[in-house]
Amino acid sequence: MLQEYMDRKYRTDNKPSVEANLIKNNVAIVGIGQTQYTKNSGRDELDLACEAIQNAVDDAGLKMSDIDGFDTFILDRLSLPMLINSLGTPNVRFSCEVSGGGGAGCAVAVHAAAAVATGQADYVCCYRSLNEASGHRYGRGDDFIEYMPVALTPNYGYIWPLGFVTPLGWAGVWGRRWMHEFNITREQLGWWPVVLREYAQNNPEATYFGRPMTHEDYMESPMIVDPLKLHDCCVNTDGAAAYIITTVERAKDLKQTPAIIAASAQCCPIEQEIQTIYQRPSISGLVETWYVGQELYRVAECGPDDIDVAQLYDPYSIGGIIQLEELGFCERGEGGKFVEGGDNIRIDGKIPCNTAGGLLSEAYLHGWNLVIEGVRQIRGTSYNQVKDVELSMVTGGPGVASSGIILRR
Amino acid sequence: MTVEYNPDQKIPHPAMWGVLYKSSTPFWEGVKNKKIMLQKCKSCGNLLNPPRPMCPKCQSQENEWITAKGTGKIYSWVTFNEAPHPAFKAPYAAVLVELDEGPRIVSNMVDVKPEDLEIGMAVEVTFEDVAEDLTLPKFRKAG
Amino acid sequence: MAIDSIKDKAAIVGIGVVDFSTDIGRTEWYTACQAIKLAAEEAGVNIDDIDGMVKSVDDGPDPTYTGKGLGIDNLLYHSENHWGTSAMMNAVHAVAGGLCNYCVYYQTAHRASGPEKCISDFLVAREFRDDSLDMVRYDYFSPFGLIGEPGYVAMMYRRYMHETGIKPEQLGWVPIVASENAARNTNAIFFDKSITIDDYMQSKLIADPIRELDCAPKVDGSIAIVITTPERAKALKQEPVIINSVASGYALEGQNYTSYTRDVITDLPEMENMAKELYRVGGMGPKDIKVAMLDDTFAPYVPMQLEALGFCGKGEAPAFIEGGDKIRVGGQLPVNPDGGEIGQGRFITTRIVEAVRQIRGTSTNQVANTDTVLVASGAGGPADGMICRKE
Amino acid sequence: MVKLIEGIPIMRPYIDLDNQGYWDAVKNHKLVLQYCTKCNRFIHPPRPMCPTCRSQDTMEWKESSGKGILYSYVMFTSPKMAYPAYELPYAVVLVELEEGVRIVTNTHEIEPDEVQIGLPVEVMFEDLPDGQTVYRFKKREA
Repeated sequence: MLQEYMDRKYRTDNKPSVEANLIKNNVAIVGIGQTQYTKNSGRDELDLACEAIQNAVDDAGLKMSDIDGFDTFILDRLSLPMLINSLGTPNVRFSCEVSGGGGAGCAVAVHAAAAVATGQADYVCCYRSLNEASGHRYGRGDDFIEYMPVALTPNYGYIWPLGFVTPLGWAGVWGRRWMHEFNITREQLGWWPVVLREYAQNNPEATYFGRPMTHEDYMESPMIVDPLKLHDCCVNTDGAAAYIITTVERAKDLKQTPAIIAASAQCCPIEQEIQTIYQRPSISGLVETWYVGQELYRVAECGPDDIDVAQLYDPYSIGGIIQLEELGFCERGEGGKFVEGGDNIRIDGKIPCNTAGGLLSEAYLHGWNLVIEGVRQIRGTSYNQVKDVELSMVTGGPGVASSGIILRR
Repeated sequence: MTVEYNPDQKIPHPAMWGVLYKSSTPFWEGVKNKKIMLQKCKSCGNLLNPPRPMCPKCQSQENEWITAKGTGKIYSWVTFNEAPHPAFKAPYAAVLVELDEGPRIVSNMVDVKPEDLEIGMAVEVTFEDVAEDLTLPKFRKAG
Repeated sequence: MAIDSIKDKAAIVGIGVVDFSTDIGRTEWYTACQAIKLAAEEAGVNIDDIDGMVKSVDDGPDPTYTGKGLGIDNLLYHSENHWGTSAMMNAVHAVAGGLCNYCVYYQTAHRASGPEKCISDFLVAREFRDDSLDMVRYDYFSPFGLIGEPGYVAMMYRRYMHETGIKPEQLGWVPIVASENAARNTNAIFFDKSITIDDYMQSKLIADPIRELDCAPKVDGSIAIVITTPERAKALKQEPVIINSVASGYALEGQNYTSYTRDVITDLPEMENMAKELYRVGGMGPKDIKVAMLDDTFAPYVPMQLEALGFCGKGEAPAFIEGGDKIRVGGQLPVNPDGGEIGQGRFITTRIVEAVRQIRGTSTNQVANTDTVLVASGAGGPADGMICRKE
Repeated sequence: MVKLIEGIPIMRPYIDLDNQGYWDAVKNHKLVLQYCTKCNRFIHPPRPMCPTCRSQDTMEWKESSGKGILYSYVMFTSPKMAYPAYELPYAVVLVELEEGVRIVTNTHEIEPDEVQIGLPVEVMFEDLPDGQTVYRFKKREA
């Protein structure tokens, strides 16, 4: 795979055939729900999850008792039995989790889709509930000290004791290498957060709604982990979101225009770690994202030019922009130029990105908000609706075992 | 017999979850005030035990708290011949009491030896201050 | 088209078992890689062709690290599952759904030798588990000294004794038969010879009514299982073991081992739900099953499973296990011919391995003409299981 | 340029049977790398299997020259995302060793504005007051 990446030649002979893929065009997202995204919910995560799931069930036109599967990824504080006991879903027969943090943002949808495509469950609910703003924030430096005299794993043993403790920092290392090799400037980086903030101004549910930001504001924002500034980094969010997956067949009887999954992919290439992917020959690109893109295009039988709108998992601006390169929306090393001025990723641009504000300006809900916006674009109900959307792409986090889906009308 | 504790060991306290899990706070606040509080769905009247943010019968998120009478019957029990935690002196029993209102809660017995326990035994609540900062609802034979 | 069920859509084609030990002297990362290598070799699958990995959340290094250890470069599918062996379900979805070609389900856990040196705790998740909401339930138990799984199970089992009249002289046959089988199984390290009912009755009541011999001991081990489609299996080294059906079951008011708030606490509704689904998908019934691999982490769950899975009627299990004849090899329904977890240690995937061996005809305690085996896990909580059959 | 803040403990590495040789060497002021004698290649970070030939018994510890070049870095400038035991700002650098593998480390006597990609560096060791030994990299002549 690494060689495939270096040669930019995707091997298909060792992949399952497209005909064998049961998810393609057979499965759809039929319900979406969320709570308010706030900085201090004052409620616990189970409470928030119940509300978001109820909203998704209502949105789909289902009853709570129809839900027979649950899916999320690890780093989750909820307990499935407690969730079932609160929601009162008597017929559950499928559940799943996946590791890899934000990389699994879409993997959850893949697994839920696989369950309904194989008849294991009828309606699977994918949920995420977090109090990261007021409660436990993943990936903060000072979190570590209270309870960790020894690094959590052997692998973290090589980095945490150095004061190298946060995903932002880990990503900064390959991010800087990318900036160095391709002469990417800070001014260019800034356009990603600035355009996302523009989108958030039309989205009353976004954390940064009503708080516009100019490119100047961005340039003046403080450095957090050089090369990343404050506004390069995702927001902290209290809130929950959920979506419901079923077969296209069942979707016909439901309330909403289904967002049909045209392709789904997961990928974990060689020497994968959580952001600290430093042993590959080149670290200025994202093998896993390239691979996810290739697999999505192979299964959906389309290319980057066919994608109308994309929600790219962007815990930091760099992660968003490199994905543009690896997914083929621009040439390798051209990401900086591509986002310069912002037009290419604005609503009428070549590839409108993160149209609800993304992780930087809408909410950091581990990618659930991206999937939901991807669905809205298909339904035609986005606050920043792109015209005539046929194909809507969503990806999982960069620098980790990643994932992605392409939705279609 | 009453459960005996090792004075130099800390009895496991319920975690005070605060905002991390709001549903259980009223129960422990109630215990402090020597009451057994039960969560009741405002919409359908279902008693929710253990407490939780949504009623599994009707999906309402509105609920209220009522005070239990504190009477019930022993539903089951375990005798620990080895203490799984150093704060407790073995042997001792943990009992599962079915309250007259319906819900079941785990507790200990006061003044009843483990060998005298019986399923169905009528019991009533009593509150014991087992540590400076910990009150627990316990049960004794009714009447 | 989506398919209605996964019936016969996947097969087990290789197993890799690292020798069990109470002090294995290796890291989990090491033995995870070792088991997968063994399984791939046994199957005749090149490690480079492995493109799916699944595991249980709590056991061993996650697919990212295990894949890194193995130098796997083509991982197209990976997932975790929380409950029992339900990761098997994910593996079946992955190969049957055309998401990957060869999926490995691995379980690595060194619980006996403990966390020092041997546990590669790669799960950042565990840092979060400390304040996981799953911990809330312990608030209602721990202050009263109801602590630890034997105690949780004992609370339920006391009630089961009350309602069914089962006696220790009956339950004892579960560990006795386990010890007989384990004594014949070279992989089982806990019994050199079988125990008697007297031994059982003298076993310490650690959480009365649960005895020491009712509980599976801790062990270090690592197991990997290779799953692919029946079509691909034809080109491989081993006779494939077809996965006839796979299912999991949940129920309201459930909590792992502590579902005390249900109206009735002495049956296993999760297991019943799972079994219903398993038989429906597989088109089989309890009578079609030749060998049952049941969850014997705690002995009382064996009679309860016999009832929940339909192998005997409600309330009949105590008589069914008494004397052990019906559950021995050669009996009406041989249960855990490998010695189960009581004989081999607490390690859920041993059940799948033994199911495979029984169907291949290579068990150390072979049941004659085994063509269908039922595997069940997760007794006392969310349940899961599968039915395997001969091709 | 890593300055410790007194009273805040330094996190220790996680030592297990796979990486014990590495950390034992650090204790003795040596930088060693895992080396597969079958594939003749260095591997880092240490692991239980050679990812190329998949042997579990061909790996040994070989001392590194300790020399390399600065391949990339980040500078922790805000308390928000930094570990509180070190004075801000502090650099974390990725060094590409002569043996071809890259290791993450801190710097020694390199000013923030000198931290640049391409800087030749070499390893040094420091025994901390809490008893642990750490490796850092300092400038060297090219």
